[in-house]
Amino acid sequence: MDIKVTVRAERGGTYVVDLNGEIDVYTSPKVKDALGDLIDKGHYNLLINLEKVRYIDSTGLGVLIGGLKRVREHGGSVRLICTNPQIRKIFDITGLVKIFGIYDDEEAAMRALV
Amino acid sequence: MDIKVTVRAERGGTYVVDLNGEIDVYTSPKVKDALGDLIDKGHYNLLINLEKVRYIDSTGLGVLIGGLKRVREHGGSVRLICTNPQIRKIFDITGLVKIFGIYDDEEAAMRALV
Amino acid sequence: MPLPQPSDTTDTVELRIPSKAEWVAVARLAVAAVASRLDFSIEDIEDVKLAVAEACTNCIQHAAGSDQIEIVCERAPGGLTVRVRDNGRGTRPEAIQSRRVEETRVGGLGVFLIRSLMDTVEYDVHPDCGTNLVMTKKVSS
Amino acid sequence: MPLPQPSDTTDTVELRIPSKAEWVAVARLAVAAVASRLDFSIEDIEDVKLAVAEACTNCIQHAAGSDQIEIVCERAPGGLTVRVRDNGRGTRPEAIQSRRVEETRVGGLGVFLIRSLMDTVEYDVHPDCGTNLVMTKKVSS
Ligand SMILES: Nc1ncnc2c1ncn2[C@@H]1O[C@H](COP(=O)(O)OP(=O)(O)O)[C@@H](O)[C@H]1O
Ligand SMILES: Nc1ncnc2c1ncn2[C@@H]1O[C@H](COP(=O)(O)OP(=O)(O)O)[C@@H](O)[C@H]1O
Repeated sequence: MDIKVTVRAERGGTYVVDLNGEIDVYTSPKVKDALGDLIDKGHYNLLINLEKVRYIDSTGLGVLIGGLKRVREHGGSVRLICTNPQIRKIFDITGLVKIFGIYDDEEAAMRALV
Repeated sequence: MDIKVTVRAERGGTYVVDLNGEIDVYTSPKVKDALGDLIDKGHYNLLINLEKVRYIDSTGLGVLIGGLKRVREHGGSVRLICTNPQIRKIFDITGLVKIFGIYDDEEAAMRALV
Repeated sequence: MPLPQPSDTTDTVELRIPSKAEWVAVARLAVAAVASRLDFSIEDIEDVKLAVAEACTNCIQHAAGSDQIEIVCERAPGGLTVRVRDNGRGTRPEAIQSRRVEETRVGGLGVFLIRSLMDTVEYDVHPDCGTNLVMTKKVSS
Repeated sequence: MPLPQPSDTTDTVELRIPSKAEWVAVARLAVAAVASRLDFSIEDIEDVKLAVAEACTNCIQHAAGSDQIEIVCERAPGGLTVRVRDNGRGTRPEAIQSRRVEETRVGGLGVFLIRSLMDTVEYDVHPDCGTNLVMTKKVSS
């Protein structure tokens, strides 16, 4: 019922944010803060790993959209790794699949040029 | 929230009952029926595998005790495989650890002579 | 033989949580447990879970003055009815509407998701006694 | 600044299930979710879960005429209070007692487990309005 957030620097100035748990109205502020910190520090190429996210609601989607809007102002990008079919379905239904790059694993996401 | 019961014959006339799921007031009749069937058919050496049981309540314990009482009337035995610490704790608290043979894996349970 | 009482035919599970973000997880897990007793598929359970969570989140974020959310699950013929009700000030019926999906902005997806994931969705809005949402999901066969 | 209301300090989660075996799982999962919000360890959550399930099972098996079980969880200082109440015919206070643990027979372990797993346990028995169990569990530090 909680969310664990881990951040690590990767090659090419990309920062990977590993999320583990459930993102809802209670836990999403923690994710929002982590993304906000990175962006405040000038990191605009983010790769958010949702592989270990078992649940996401519209508040969580809002945090991802908010992050995307901020990095785009600096020519950055938010790429997502998402394999859970239920969560992919939410990105499909909401059309967010069209505004995020969604990948099956970290390698594919790193290969995709910004 | 449900229980899956699988029965297989092993060497030495032992029958192994693999349980997978949760044993409570709703699901325990299914376990009771499976044990009853075996005993009705004259199989009195039972090995009940609780490794994949995530939860057991007093109704479930009652079914195991009931099975033990019936096979004992025929000189049989009920051995349990149980590795989940929470479930072992229940057997400890209730003193049932003293009336069942409780083992860490199937091999140890099979080795233990009746 | 006595006639079956209404309570024998209509099983109802009622839950009340404080109108606070931290308790939404309790609501969605309880409703998921109800749905799995009613033989919903894993995918359908996830749908109901998210719809209920979105409804609770809206009560918390928009129902001014609400301190409690009531969630009532009822076995319906071939499925499940869930009512989510707050005791806040309510809103205008026209306000219950998500943004267009094409628009990229934060927020405005909750009601859209509820309507996408459930089979029927009805809002009953009362300025005096809060918002009452009734939604149903059919067990897919 | 307005004074905090009682509902701000005492968070209460209320659940009502039909008095039937199939709904006990909903109660234990909901209470487990409440307990995990209150920072209980996994082991303590399992304890609370089992105690609540045993209490519900007793309502179903022994509370004659009960059709509903009410489970109320309240954040208590340093822990959790859970009330489990049926609306059955109730019993004599002396009847609320498990068998001796040494005795090998089916049944008679529920109340014993509740007393072993929780920190305080109080039964309030009313022949007219059912059995009311109040139990608490402290968060181990
Ligand atoms: N329980 C409620 N009480 C008051 N207003 C509500 C309630 N539920 C939904 N609404 C209204 O419906 C609108 C759309 O909700 P939603 O699609 O979830 O987007 P968001 O919550 O991000 O605004 C809300 O902005 C709000 O005005
Ligand atoms: N909610 C209840 N209503 C009526 N009687 C109860 C209730 N809870 C417990 N009891 C009484 O307490 C006794 C002991 O319960 P328990 O230890 O769980 O063993 P068992 O349920 O197997 O008899 C029951 O046999 C019953 O007489």
